[in-house]
Amino acid sequence: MEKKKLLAFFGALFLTMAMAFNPTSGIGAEKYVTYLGLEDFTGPIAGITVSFNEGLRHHINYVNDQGGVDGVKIKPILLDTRYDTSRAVSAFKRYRREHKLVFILITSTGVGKALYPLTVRDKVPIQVPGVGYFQNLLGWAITYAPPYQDMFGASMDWMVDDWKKKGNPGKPVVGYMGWDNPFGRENLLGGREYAEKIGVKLLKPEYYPVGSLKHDLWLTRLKDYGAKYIFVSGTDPENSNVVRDAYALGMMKDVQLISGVWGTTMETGVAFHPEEFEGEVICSPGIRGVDARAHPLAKLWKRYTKSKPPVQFSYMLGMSLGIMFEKALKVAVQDVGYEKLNGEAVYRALQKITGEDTKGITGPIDLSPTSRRITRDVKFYRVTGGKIVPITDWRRCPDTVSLHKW
Amino acid sequence: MSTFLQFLILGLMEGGVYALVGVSIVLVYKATKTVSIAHGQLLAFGAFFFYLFFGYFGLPIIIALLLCFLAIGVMGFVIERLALRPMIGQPLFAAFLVTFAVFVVFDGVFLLILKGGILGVPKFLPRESLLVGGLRIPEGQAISFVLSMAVFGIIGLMFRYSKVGLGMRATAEDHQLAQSTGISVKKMFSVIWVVSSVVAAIAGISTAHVIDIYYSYPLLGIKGLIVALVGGLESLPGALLGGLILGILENISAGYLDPIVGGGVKEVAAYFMLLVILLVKPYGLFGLVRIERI
Amino acid sequence: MLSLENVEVIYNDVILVLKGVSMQVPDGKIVSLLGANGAGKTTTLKAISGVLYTELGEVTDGRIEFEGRTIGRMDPEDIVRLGIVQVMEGRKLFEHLTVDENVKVGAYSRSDAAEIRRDIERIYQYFPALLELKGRISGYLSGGERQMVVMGRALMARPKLMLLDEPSIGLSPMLVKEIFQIIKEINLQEKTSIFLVEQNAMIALSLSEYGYVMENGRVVIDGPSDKLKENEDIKEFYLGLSELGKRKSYREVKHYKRRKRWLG
Amino acid sequence: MRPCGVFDERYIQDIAIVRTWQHWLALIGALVILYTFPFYGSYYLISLINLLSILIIVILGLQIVMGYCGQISLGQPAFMAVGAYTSAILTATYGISFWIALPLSGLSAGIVGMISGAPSLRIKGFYLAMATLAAHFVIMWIIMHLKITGGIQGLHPPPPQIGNIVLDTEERMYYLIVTMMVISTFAARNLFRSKVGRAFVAINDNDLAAEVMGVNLYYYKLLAFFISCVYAGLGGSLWAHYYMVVHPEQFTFMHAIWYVGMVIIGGMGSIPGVFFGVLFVRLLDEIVLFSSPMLSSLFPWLGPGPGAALGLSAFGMALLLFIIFEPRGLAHRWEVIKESYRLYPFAY
Amino acid sequence: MEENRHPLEVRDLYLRFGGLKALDGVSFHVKDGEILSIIGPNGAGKTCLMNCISGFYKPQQGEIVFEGKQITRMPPYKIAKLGISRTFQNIELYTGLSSLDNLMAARHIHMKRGALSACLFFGLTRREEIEHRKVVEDIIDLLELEPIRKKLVALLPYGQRKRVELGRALAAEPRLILLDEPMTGMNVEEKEDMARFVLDISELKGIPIILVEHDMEVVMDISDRVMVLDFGHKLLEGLPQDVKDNPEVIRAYLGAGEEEEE
Repeated sequence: MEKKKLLAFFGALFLTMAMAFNPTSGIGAEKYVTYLGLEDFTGPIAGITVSFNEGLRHHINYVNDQGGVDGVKIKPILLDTRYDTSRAVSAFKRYRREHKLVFILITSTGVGKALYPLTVRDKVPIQVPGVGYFQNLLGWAITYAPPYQDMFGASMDWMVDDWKKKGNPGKPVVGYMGWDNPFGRENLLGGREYAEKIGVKLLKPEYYPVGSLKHDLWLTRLKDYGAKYIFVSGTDPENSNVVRDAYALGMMKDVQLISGVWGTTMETGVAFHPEEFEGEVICSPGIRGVDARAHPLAKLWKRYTKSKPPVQFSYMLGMSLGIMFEKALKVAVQDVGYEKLNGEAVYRALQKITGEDTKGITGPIDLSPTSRRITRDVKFYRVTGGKIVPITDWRRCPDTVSLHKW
Repeated sequence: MSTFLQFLILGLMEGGVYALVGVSIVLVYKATKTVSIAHGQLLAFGAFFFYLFFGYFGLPIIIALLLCFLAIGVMGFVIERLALRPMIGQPLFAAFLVTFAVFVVFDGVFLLILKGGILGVPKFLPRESLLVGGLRIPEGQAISFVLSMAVFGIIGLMFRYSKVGLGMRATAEDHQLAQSTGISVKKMFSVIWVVSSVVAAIAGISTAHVIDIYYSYPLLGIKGLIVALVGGLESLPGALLGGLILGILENISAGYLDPIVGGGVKEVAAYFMLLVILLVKPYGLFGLVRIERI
Repeated sequence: MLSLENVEVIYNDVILVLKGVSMQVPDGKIVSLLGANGAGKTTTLKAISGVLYTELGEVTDGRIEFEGRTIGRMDPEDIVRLGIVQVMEGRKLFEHLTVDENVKVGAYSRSDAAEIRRDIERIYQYFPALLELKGRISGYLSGGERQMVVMGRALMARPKLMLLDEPSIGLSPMLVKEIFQIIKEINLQEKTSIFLVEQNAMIALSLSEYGYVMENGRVVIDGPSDKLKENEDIKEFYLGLSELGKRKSYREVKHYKRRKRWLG
Repeated sequence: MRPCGVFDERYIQDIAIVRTWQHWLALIGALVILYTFPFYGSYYLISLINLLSILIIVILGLQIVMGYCGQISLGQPAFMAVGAYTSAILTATYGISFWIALPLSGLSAGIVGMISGAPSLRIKGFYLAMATLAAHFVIMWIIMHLKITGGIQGLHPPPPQIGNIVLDTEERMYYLIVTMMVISTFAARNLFRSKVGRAFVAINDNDLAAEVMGVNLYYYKLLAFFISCVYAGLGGSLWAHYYMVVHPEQFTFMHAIWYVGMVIIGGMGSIPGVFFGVLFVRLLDEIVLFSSPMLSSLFPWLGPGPGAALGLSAFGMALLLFIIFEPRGLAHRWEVIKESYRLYPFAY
Repeated sequence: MEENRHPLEVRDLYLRFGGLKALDGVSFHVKDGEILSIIGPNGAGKTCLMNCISGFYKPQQGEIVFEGKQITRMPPYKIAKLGISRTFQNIELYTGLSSLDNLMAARHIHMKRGALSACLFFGLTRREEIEHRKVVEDIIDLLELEPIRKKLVALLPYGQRKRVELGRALAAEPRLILLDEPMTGMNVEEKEDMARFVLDISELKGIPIILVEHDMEVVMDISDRVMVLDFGHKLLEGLPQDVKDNPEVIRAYLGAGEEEEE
């Protein structure tokens, strides 16, 4: 019967997939370590993670092509956990006894928090988004940008400077807009205290749902309350949508919009609507826009992405993670040798690479026994004439994490 | 007062889009008794096809629109033909799950197209706002709002007076009975899915005017479901009204309550409204009360 | 005109409902199909009209022919176009449509607008009671009125063959008589053949020229109606007559059928 | 369903679940394997069984309200969250023992669930499904905006303790979770050969008749929601202490749909169906999870995103084919297999 | 008072749906142990009357007294607990349960153990199950349901389902049974069986029965008294033979010529 045939086909499909269960491939019996990425390629932050991941993967490929780090190759296992804790934890448990699992990368805060105790138990360092909680913990987790609140602090510093430069007295009034989720609120844990400390008047924050159609409501309200600067915290393309709404409302002239780290990039807005983004400022922990295009590595990696040049900001940031890992691995291999190489060795090594650079993609590496930030520097960019142009050099972020009571 | 009016206008404009999604879901429900969550994908793909023909190939807007409707119509037809037709005679919730599976399948395809990025449709309606007596009226949205009302009117007339409309209404009541009177229920299902896909695509295109095409498009389908339920699953005017109410309520409640409870009201307002409406009027504002006989 | 040859129907891939059924409906005649509930009468009708597939049923064997064409695997709407209309059991209406719309839907397979309009008027002549109910939502009609709407709707398709599924069920004796009179009239005036499925064997046999009796998915007896009426088994099981030709009282039945009881 | 030639002589035998020595053997064998598994199973498989067991508890609850009582609930993750948060707040914030927090979390989830199930008194079917979905969003929103729940930060409940033994490893948690799973299954199975279970099915099959036959619809519908949510709450509590973190992102709308999918795929109204559904969906999910890098490595030009997207599509496709070709769920297939076993070698 | 002698007393019942008068001042009573049949044309309000007694419809006026208790506006499940059970025109069984479980489900009102004890099962609940199982087995025996005891009712033929439904009504140990068209759609043999069971129940258990039926022969044969309804009015009440010969009844319901044809 036809039905049976289809069922058989279905069973065969299932079996094929079952055989695919084992992703170990590519690297043979050489010396290698495993790098596990538990990321989200399909959810709300896919816009970042995908190119982020590509940058990382390309760098790892590059390192492997060059013969590895002192002969040790890196085997990346990069999984899509679809924003689900149980999937991520399950994946970790499957791979934790994997050959020399020395590093884990995570892109979702919730997953990071769930995994953290397990990774500590297994002594594997784990890289998480810039959540202040982990910096405060000073544990096995390192953040892959300055913590969000630090960057928010740096942005407020920039606002104060800009306010002064324009010849205004006193301190500016700052509005805050963020996603109505943990990520959107993160900036204020510490950011709020820092605003108090430097005397900036921070308006009541506005939160908008993920996937919101229009943002006019919150923008007009902040404007009505007298905000001169509005900090927008969400990931692209939602940030870009906020900016476009601000443009439609005619707000771009009298209010300065500042986008957080995952905000406006060329791909997610500026390339499509140059006139609408004109004048927006972006606080960025890594190079982007014209800088990224001009970066030598961007050209070098063209061969891995046959389609288009890697101008995405997060692509470069992903690469900087690869560079950092390469450096730490190098130190670790030198310290303990390949035989004894494990997560703990990498963890120790990570704390020794303070001050090294990531080929100019980010500021100097800031990992140390008292810091779990990959870097403490940010750079400010402005959208001018359809291009993202730097307006400052690297600026050091204030330590706002320590201001918050965790 | 002027803030209130401003919220009202914003809500109305957003509500127009919601209403269209709602209408497309109601259309399918009326005829096939299937509640579809896949319409979010139809909306997303409608926007994508429009981008493809208008933005990527640079065709004139009218031709691009027609091609887009054609493409989305084919897609709706294929979904009905391959996924939902085998579900005739199965429990309703299984059919809902099928639409959900369709949603997941197309979600993958959609993400494949996006590759984690966005697609920006070039400007086809003005993006600035008009200032009328201190109120901001987004021009492009106002135009698409008027157009969607027109679409709604056409559908309403078709249902009421045309022969196909009569057939659709008959099909909606009882499939077996409709067949025994010579209505091709299968054909009717296909027609309804095509029409409904086009309506969803129109919603998608008017969304693409406001925000670029990105991953969250399909989730507008859930808003559409809420609208359909609030209005009553069988009622077209209900969907229209439900959409407008939802849009207005979201904006007004977020406008006035956000500062009090500390944000995030807009998202939850829809669900609160749904709960309240279901408690007060169990089958929606205009839903049919079943004629029950024991 | 219509002939079934050895038809087999399976539901859900497992349940065999019709086990080789053969019957004929000649042109212009009334043929009745009798049998207890669950014997497969309704399934037979559905197999003819093609709506089986909505219930996961399938004609797996045999042939159904109408005017020389095999209709076993046709879509229901094509079958209607050929001139076979089924009037479903339970007087089902489109409950939320008005009476008028219900009647109009019947002509869905036709496209001659003028003729349709004339036909609608004719229907209201047949059932004058419906004229004043025209604009009513049909869900609120009473049983008899429903039956009229249902028959009117079926007539709108100008059928050559009408399949009637238990038109009398649940109606009072007076209404039953009325309905059957109309059926007879339709048969005479429109020259429509009628295939009648009934529980009420007495009235069905007196109306029809030929009868079939089904049990458990098989035809067990068939023959001209007058002959069937005389058959002893039919008399006992369907007409409730004793061997003497006299009706048995239900109270008496109790005594000869009663088993030994140890309770109570 | 029992094999040929087995006859019951007393009512006790007739209503027993386990009837023949083959059944007993199978049951005891399964339990022995289950309880000795940590001695030879791999770490990953142990953790997988832990996760599956928690899910089974939650889905059993959903089966009670959905499969048996016929009230579709899309709010199960939220009720799970209520249980998880109750347990976490009690243990982490107030330092109450896990053993007290566990039943309390079941209770609190049950009460919240009962309130959320109140619309079921007036609405049915899809309307109710959406009402529970709305309840899900409202509950999750409230959780995220409260102080006591740690808001966006979540909470970190400690692992449970028996005397001096801290249940912080996979193997130790295994016994707790699996035992809970076995007890829950036993209780759910029993529920359905008693008055309450029959009342649930009666409501599902024919609520009018049930009311005329003396079943108080309101009471039993709410009871169904209550019991279902107690299961969800217990599952949530175990979840919280197993992962040692509760966070709003752990309980999302998508989970609600997956859970309902598990019930449908497993088979509505069947306890073994719960096991089949959870295993099938979850294992398919694992396969997709682990095969997506393979897709990326097979087609490197696709990059990670498309690989994952294809995985998603494949998952949707599997689900789709499944519902189309086996709409009555795996339990139905199981019944067919058992039927053929019953008649082996001769049918009577 | 006088009326307290009767198990069921219906006084002056009015029920309207919008403009439609479904019941228009109906009063009657049921005597101990009798079979009272209600007949009437379609739409006469027979089923409405049944629904009022079992509590589905709330009449606008009038009262229904069962064994001295007002049940006019009680919810259906409470009425069931008082001891009224019924069958339905279109069989309303629990299709997902076996025949046995359908009957057991009817024991619901007599069972006392709650959900918690049910989860544990062994001990109290099991003992209770077995007690009630005995009662149910008696009914299975009475109605000859033995062979279909464990079959799902969804798979049963029509006639047997009707019988299971009767069994379910009986399993509740009612003190009044309402039978709504128990013999529609049956052939003579099945009707004979059904009539036999109804008479058995009436004789063995002495339960009063209200029977709504179209089949005049059955009604006339087995009922003790007959009531005729027409458009919500009570037309007549009396012994079967009186009713049959009443010219008004013949006009409204039986129609002229019934005799001729036979």
